[in-house]
Amino acid sequence: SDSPDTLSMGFVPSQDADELADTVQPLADRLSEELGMEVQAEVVTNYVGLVEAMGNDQVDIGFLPPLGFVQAEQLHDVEVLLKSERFGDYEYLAQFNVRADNDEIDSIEDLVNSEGLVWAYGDTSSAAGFLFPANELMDAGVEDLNSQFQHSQVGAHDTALMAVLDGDADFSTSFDDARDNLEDDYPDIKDDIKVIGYTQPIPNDTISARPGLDEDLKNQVIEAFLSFNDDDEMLEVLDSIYNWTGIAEADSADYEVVRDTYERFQEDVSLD
Amino acid sequence: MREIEITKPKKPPMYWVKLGGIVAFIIIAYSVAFTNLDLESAFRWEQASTMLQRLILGPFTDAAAIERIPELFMMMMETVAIAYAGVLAGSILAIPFAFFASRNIAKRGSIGGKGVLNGIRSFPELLFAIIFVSAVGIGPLAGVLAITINSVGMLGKLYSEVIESIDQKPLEALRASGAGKIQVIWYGVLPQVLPEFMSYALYRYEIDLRSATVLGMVGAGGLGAPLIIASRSREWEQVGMMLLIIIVVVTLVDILSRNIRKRIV
Amino acid sequence: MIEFKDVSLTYPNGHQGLKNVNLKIEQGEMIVVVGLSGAGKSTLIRSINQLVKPTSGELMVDGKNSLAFNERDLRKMRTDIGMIFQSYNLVRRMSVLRNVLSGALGRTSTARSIFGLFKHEDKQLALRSLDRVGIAEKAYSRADQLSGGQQQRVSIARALTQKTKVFLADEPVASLDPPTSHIVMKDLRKINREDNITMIVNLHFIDMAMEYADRIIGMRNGEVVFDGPASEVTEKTFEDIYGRPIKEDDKMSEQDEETTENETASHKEGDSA
Amino acid sequence: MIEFKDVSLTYPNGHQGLKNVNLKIEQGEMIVVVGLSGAGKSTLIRSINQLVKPTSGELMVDGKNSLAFNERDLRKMRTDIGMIFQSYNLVRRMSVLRNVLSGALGRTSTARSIFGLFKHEDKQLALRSLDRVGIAEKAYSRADQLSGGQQQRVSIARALTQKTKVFLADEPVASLDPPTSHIVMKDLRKINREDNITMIVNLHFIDMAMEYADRIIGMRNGEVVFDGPASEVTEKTFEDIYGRPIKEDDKMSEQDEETTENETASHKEGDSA
Amino acid sequence: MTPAPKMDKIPILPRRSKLNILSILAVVAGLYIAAAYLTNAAPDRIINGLPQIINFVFGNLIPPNWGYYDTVASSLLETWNIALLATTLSVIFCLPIAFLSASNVNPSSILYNAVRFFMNVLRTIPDLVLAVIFVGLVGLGAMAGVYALFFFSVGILAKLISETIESIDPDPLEAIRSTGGNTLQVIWYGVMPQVLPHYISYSLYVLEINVRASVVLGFVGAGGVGLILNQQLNFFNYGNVSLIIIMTFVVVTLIDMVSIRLRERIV
Ligand SMILES: Nc1ncnc2c1ncn2[C@@H]1O[C@H](COP(=O)(O)OP(=O)(O)OP(=O)(O)O)[C@@H](O)[C@H]1O
Ligand SMILES: Nc1ncnc2c1ncn2[C@@H]1O[C@H](COP(=O)(O)OP(=O)(O)OP(=O)(O)O)[C@@H](O)[C@H]1O
Ligand SMILES: [Mg+2]
Ligand SMILES: [Mg+2]
Repeated sequence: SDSPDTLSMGFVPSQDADELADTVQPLADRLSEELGMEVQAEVVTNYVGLVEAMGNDQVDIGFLPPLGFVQAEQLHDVEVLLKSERFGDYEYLAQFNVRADNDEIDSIEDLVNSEGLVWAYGDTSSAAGFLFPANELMDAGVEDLNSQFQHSQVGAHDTALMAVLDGDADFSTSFDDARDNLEDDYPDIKDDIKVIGYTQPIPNDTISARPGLDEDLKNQVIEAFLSFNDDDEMLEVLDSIYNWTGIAEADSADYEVVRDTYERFQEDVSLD
Repeated sequence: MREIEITKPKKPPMYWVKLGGIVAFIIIAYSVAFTNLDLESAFRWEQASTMLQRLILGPFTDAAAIERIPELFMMMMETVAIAYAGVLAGSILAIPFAFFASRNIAKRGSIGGKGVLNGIRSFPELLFAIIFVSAVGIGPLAGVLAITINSVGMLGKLYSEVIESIDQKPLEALRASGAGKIQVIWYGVLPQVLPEFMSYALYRYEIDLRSATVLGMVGAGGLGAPLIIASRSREWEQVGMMLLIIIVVVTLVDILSRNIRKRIV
Repeated sequence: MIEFKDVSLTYPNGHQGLKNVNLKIEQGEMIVVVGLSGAGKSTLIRSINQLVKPTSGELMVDGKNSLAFNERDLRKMRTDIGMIFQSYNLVRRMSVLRNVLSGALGRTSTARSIFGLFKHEDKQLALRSLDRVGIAEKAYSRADQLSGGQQQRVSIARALTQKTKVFLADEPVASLDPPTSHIVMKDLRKINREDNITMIVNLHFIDMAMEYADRIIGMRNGEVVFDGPASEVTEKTFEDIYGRPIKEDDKMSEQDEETTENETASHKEGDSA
Repeated sequence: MIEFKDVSLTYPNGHQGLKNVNLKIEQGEMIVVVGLSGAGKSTLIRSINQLVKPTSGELMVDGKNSLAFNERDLRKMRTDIGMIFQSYNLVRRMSVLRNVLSGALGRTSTARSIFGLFKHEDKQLALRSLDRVGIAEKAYSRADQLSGGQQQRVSIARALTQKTKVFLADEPVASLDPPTSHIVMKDLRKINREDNITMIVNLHFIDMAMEYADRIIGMRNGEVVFDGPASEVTEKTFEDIYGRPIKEDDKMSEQDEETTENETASHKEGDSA
Repeated sequence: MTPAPKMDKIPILPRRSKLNILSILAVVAGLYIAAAYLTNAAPDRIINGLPQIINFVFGNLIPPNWGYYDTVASSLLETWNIALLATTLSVIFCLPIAFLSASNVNPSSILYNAVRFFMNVLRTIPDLVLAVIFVGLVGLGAMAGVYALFFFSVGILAKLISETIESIDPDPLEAIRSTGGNTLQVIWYGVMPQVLPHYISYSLYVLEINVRASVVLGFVGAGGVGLILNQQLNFFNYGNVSLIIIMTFVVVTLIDMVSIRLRERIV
């Protein structure tokens, strides 16, 4: 194991939240103070490059979304150190959205018993947008997602919601509650779109370390982050920028549910 | 006065067959396109208008956006530097590629040259970004490299087309005086094409000042990531402000480059 | 020595530019080629340094068939052949001096020429050549800011800078006024005489041809229809070459109104027969 | 009627192309402009249809100052002025016939011209003009496949197709052989006589100038140094215009080796004085 | 021989323009060094990264997963159809704009600058933002994709073609102006024949860009190859990605070949 002179961090802003952070600087500055070493931190809009960079020892710490972490662990033995806390939870939910005036669909049951509905979601690689809802549906009795629904992958949670709003899709799946994002453009959205159900909880974003990072350094990093929990000033920063209320230690086992879900769909992501 | 009749030259024997083939292909291509696509659309101006208003008027009225101007401007300057380093390297590297891909210079070898350029362009920008991040880590350098190679692909093609369409007569004169290949290029081709090269390079620079995807992807800093994140979270005032800043900078660059060009050409 | 052995040339569009040309040109001759517009004068001259490549026959240069030359030999041969172009062929965006200096490229190494490091004597020669054709003061102008005749003179200066054994000139004085024309033609002949340089010139002016040529070659429709010393040339010769009486043409200028139509027709026949 | 009132022209690079030119040209005159290369002949001719715009003075066309014309008036005026260019100015990629037909654009509606629907009589006229200059059989060739002289003739045919009141010709026969030159000059004079069309021609050939012109204008260094009927022109006139003896020049051709040096120098002075 | 002009050194360029060019070159190079320093572009970092790049290509991209052929083909067809329609429209609409933004054709400097500025603004909007705007405007689907690609392409084409127009040979235009031809006629008979080869190749080039840069289509729910590329990347299926690249290359090469053939005809 080796210890670098500068700690390099990559931050993938959570997609499954209505407020997205576009800077990691405040965190990096404090961390640098605590560790007594230079910390170089950048925001990255896609986790694939970050995961590869961690696998190649180019980046030490990655703020990875749950699915990204699971993949990174599988590919490059990336290790999870910490996870974020939002309003007391270490997990969040995904929701099923339907037009409020749609009387035929009122629960996930109705979806399972339907045929040929158009299902809009952002991205197959999104835990809240696709993987967890898909898992939920299969658990509830859907045999073949591809034949029972017409898939409409539209790039983002908000677009998926708009597809439902416009009648282009019968239902959509997104994080809880993606409608907040659209409220400025569509003030009535909460009246026009109803939520008919939620998935099982999804673990929050991770703070992970590249394989082979010096153990002492890792421990220092963990301690430094945990110390933010006792620092009111820092808690305020975490809340206002990242919507975090705290940071907690995490273990690979916390992500078992993501791993299972991912493995269920890993071979079968090429939906037409 | 007597009428003058001149017979038009005869078309080559396969002319009509070829023409028919081409017309048939075009008709098929379009009918496939029209039948395969659902081109229905309903304009919903009221719904989009809130969004457009936020995007266009937002930057001038939204306090949060105005407050961020200095910060966003500094980010833009980062982008300006990254794009500059990338495009300058790319626009120079593209020149040899372009000559190898030009039929009037490289003759048969141009097939290879064109192939290489096509290959570079077929490689998704995203993938270049991923590769460079995994090779040199996140940060501006990966951005510079990604911009460089993407510029080579595009500029190499545009350059080679300029080279293929120059006035051949001066080259003839140089060849007639026994000048070598490189000398012909240096004294006959470059003076003719440099102004166009320059304007394409500047155009590419402009593209890279705006294209956020690659820079956001590799964590290069600059305005790339904020722009993508702001539009993902539908903060149109912020998006509008960023676009406004980009427009101002691009316009400045445009004016500056036009003046430089005037002095050189 | 240059020798055409049964040389023919067909353009890609099927037009036959040269038809079975046989010629023998000794070192140091001063030859003027005359013929109607479109007769193939430019084609003949340009095939000597292979700016257009004959499609059959042999073209011997110093005993070797230049049509079989590879790229390298061809370049070496061209270094020894200077050329003045009918349409000037200048790089319009480059300065006059640089255009003229490009004549010295053949004897300048690639590296030096890339950095513009021409030898001092080459630069001297370039300026002297410009001076010789009377436009030294335009050395730093851009080529496209010159008048037609001035551009033609740049093209001449470029060829002078090349210092060669053979000189091809495609209507070198077409856009020049008579005094300048005479100066240029005399210069060409002087070079021919003093340095024993072969000079092959396309000309449209019969009087000039007669005045400056040792030998005259007449072309018509891609064929050589006359070839002999200038002293043997008579009025009849030109009538043959141009396919119609010369003097009569001049005489007709008094009564042309009635005859132009017919003439035009006959001219056309002469051109395409 | 065209009248130059104290017209001057300075090029953007500071070169003074015309200096206080005063001229009065009546409808139907046949004028030949002569002068050294670079004297400003092209500049004079091109300022009449404002391809270069004089920087001071007044240029009256039919009583109105054309320098004050707006875009529309200018276009209307140009429709009535045909022009033959020194460097042909053909669209190289277009066929000869289309190039010639473009002379008829001024009287063809935009819509018709975009679909190439020229009137039958215009097409006939175009073909006849081509025939007149002897290259009707090249009608469907691309312009850049022609010899230099043939391109010049296309440019003449284009101007003929324009059917105008004024004809400007910038060295229309520079690249032509003598017989063709005479045919073209005679054609120009015929047009001038028959249709009472003003004809302003730049020429380098003194003999041709004398033969075809009613009036001769001599230029030197941007100034008009001679202006009078052809009958008044003497050897001395040309000596004035060219800044040095003409005949002597010709005579010297026997003993040029010794004198060329001085001549070149004096020529240079004449050009740039 | 004529006495040579007395000069010890004969500059090839006049002093003034030499100074001009040298100072501009110095500024360009100086800015480059500054930019390289700011971006931390040390050459050793690039050299150290080379093995990883090679590793990535040979370890991940090779071999391609040929079995994925069907999906890629149908996605490419989707993309192709939308790209074809959008490109056709933009090829038509870019022409008037290109002529307005070429200073040698458009005499009015106000109109010229206005059009150029408007095009600058249009080009500044990233394609993804265009996509979201059009989804809002016309709803999800192919039509939104056509609109987004159309506006994006018009920006590129108008720019490229107006540059070409500004650098054509002015002599033939002069000839047609002198016959009294109006602006449209000058364009049709003087400009178009000269820019036609470029016009064709740029049009096909934009078609190629639209086929490649079709991530947008994913954002308007129109599917396409950009969507599956993203998907496969996010799942680290490099074998599939590599097949997408190969098949894109085939399409790009085909378009390039058509472009070459067409230009051969015209040049
Ligand atoms: N675009 C231009 N910019 C600057 N100077 C020019 C330009 N065009 C011509 N000149 C200069 O103006 C002078 C007159 O040029 P012009 O073309 O009228 O000469 P000319 O009498 O037609 O000569 P020639 O017989 O050689 O064609 C020349 O010295 C020339 O260098
Ligand atoms: N590139 C070409 N392709 C096809 N035909 C050509 C080409 N160049 C010249 N020709 C034709 O070949 C013939 C001879 O042309 P050439 O240029 O040798 O004539 P020339 O004697 O130099 O005439 P001029 O005195 O008009 O310059 C002409 O009929 C011309 O149309
Ligand atoms: Mg010729
Ligand atoms: Mg002139």
